[in-house]
Amino acid sequence: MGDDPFDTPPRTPAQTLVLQLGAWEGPLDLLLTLARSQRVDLAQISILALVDQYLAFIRDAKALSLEIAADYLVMAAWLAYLKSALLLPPDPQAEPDPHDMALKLQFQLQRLAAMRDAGAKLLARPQQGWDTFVRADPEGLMFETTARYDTSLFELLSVYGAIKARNSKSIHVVRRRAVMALDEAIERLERLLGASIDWTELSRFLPRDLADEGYARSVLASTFVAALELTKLGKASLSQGAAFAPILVRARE
Amino acid sequence: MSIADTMINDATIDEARPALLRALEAVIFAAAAPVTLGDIAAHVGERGDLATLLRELAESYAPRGINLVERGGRWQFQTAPDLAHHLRPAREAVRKLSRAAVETLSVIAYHEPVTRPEIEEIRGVAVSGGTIDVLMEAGWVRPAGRRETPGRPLQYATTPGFLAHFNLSSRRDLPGLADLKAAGLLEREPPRELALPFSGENE
Amino acid sequence: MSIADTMINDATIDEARPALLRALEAVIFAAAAPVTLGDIAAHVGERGDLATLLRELAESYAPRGINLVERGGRWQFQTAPDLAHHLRPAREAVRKLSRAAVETLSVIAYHEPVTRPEIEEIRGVAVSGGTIDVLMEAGWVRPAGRRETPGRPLQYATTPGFLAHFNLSSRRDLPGLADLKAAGLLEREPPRELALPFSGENE
Repeated sequence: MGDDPFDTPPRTPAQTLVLQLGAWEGPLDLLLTLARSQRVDLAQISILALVDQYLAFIRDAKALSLEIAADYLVMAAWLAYLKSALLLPPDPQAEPDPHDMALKLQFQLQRLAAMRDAGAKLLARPQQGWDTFVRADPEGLMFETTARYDTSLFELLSVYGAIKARNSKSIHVVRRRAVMALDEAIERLERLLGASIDWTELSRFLPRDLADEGYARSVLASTFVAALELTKLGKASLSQGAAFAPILVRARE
Repeated sequence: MSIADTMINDATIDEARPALLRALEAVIFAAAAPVTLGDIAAHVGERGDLATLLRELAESYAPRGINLVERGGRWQFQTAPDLAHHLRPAREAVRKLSRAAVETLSVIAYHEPVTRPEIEEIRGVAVSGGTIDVLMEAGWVRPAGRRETPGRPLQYATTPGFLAHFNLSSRRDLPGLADLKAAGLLEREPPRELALPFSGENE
Repeated sequence: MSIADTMINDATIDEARPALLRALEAVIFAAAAPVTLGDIAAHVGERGDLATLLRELAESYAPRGINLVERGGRWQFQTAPDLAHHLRPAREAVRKLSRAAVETLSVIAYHEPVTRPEIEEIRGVAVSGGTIDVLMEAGWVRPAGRRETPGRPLQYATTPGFLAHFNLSSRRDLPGLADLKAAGLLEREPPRELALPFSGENE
């Protein structure tokens, strides 16, 4: 199985790096490892010694002509600068203060170490699903929601009042339907007029004794308009002696 | 097994009893389904009289909110039956009736027993089935037999719950039309729907 | 509320205590997920000092094989950790978290809410894609709003599921949290009084 050429992953430059530097997760990790080789208590390490250790490590790696990732080289350059700044006579103008920079580096190393330690302790704790177990299939909690309707008597009554009001309006609509439609009036007037060529008062063609005053007015209006229509159609002639005088109508040949 | 072995075993079991009871609890609790004695033994080992221990455990849980019970040879934890109301408590949600529902309710109250076509006739609009359902759910309206006319339509009437909710001692307490008019309730709300001509068709 | 009322209430609660404890047990047992005090109150009613009762109940379960535990303000029953050997499936590969994931998780847990650049600064390397996703998929890490600084970077924090998984009652139970805080290691900048690191340079 191991002979299968397809099992062998292709070699890449990145892998060359893995061989040497892959044990570390970046320059800070490498620095932390070097610092720990110095002392267990990171608060007591010598930054200058640490810088020397790091630079020596990078130099050796270069001697092996391995490719070194850029971030490791950047860190090397920065540490070389820090070392020279720390060795120079203190310059109060120096910004940032190299001692602060060293302090910060130490802080970062301590913090990273603390987080590593915390991660290990976390994993050492009893874990759910491995050390502790919860119910596999709980029923679950639910609520039976029941609706309670809230309506006031006022609302009930005013709504009923509104329905009644609406209905009384609709009765009014019914009365308006008790009209003589124009078509009906034309047909009626034409029939009553027949072939009469005598002038006759239009009012004489109105039905008598209409109890419903509204209907009577409707008939009057419709009959008048019907007379106009018939005249327009050339079936009748209209005549009125003066304003408000009786309107006369007769059939036309 | 010799008698001596048994005795030694018993002694060991007595010492291990609390630990075994704890293991039983945990195994039954964590199991995906009710477990048989065999299932339990597979987890805690063939130690002691599991059946007796289980009964003992069940007894110790009896007064609690969680009970250990046997159902057809399988053991499981379950909540005490008398606490079901805590697990699915009824929660009231106050809801407003729709305008259509209030209208329908008022028509039923004033005209009961009344059929659906009659309600529609009075309201002048169609009444959806859902509207009457809501009123029945509210406990204010009930079916009140069928009218002995062609089609035998179902009639509706109000319930005692309706009277109670609206603080009425009887339907006679509902104000009459004259009262409504005097109270200004007849013109209080403009009708929302248009006064369609068909509303009068049945009069 | 008058003193008399309080006394009456207290008496009622005392009488109702056993029933209330049973209800608490049943509700937590039946819940599909760890429940908050609010969830519990919604089911058993706002009666008495639920927090105190829960602690009491937890104590009564402590010696048992099933324990009542609080995880991030949520309560649940679970098996006692020392009984794991009875319960573990015989063959189940535990999914190993990568070192980067464990480290990222602890950085988030101890520094939350924390932005991705901050995580990278602490770890000294870029957070590779897949690290935070894995933690979110596990249900241990959640986005926790944006920081109101230029660029409004997204912050991350842990979830109640994280606390539950690692059997932590609250973030205060994170191992070594107090020491780290006292040492100033959870600050963003080194404390000024930190011992000078290059004390050995002149030796």
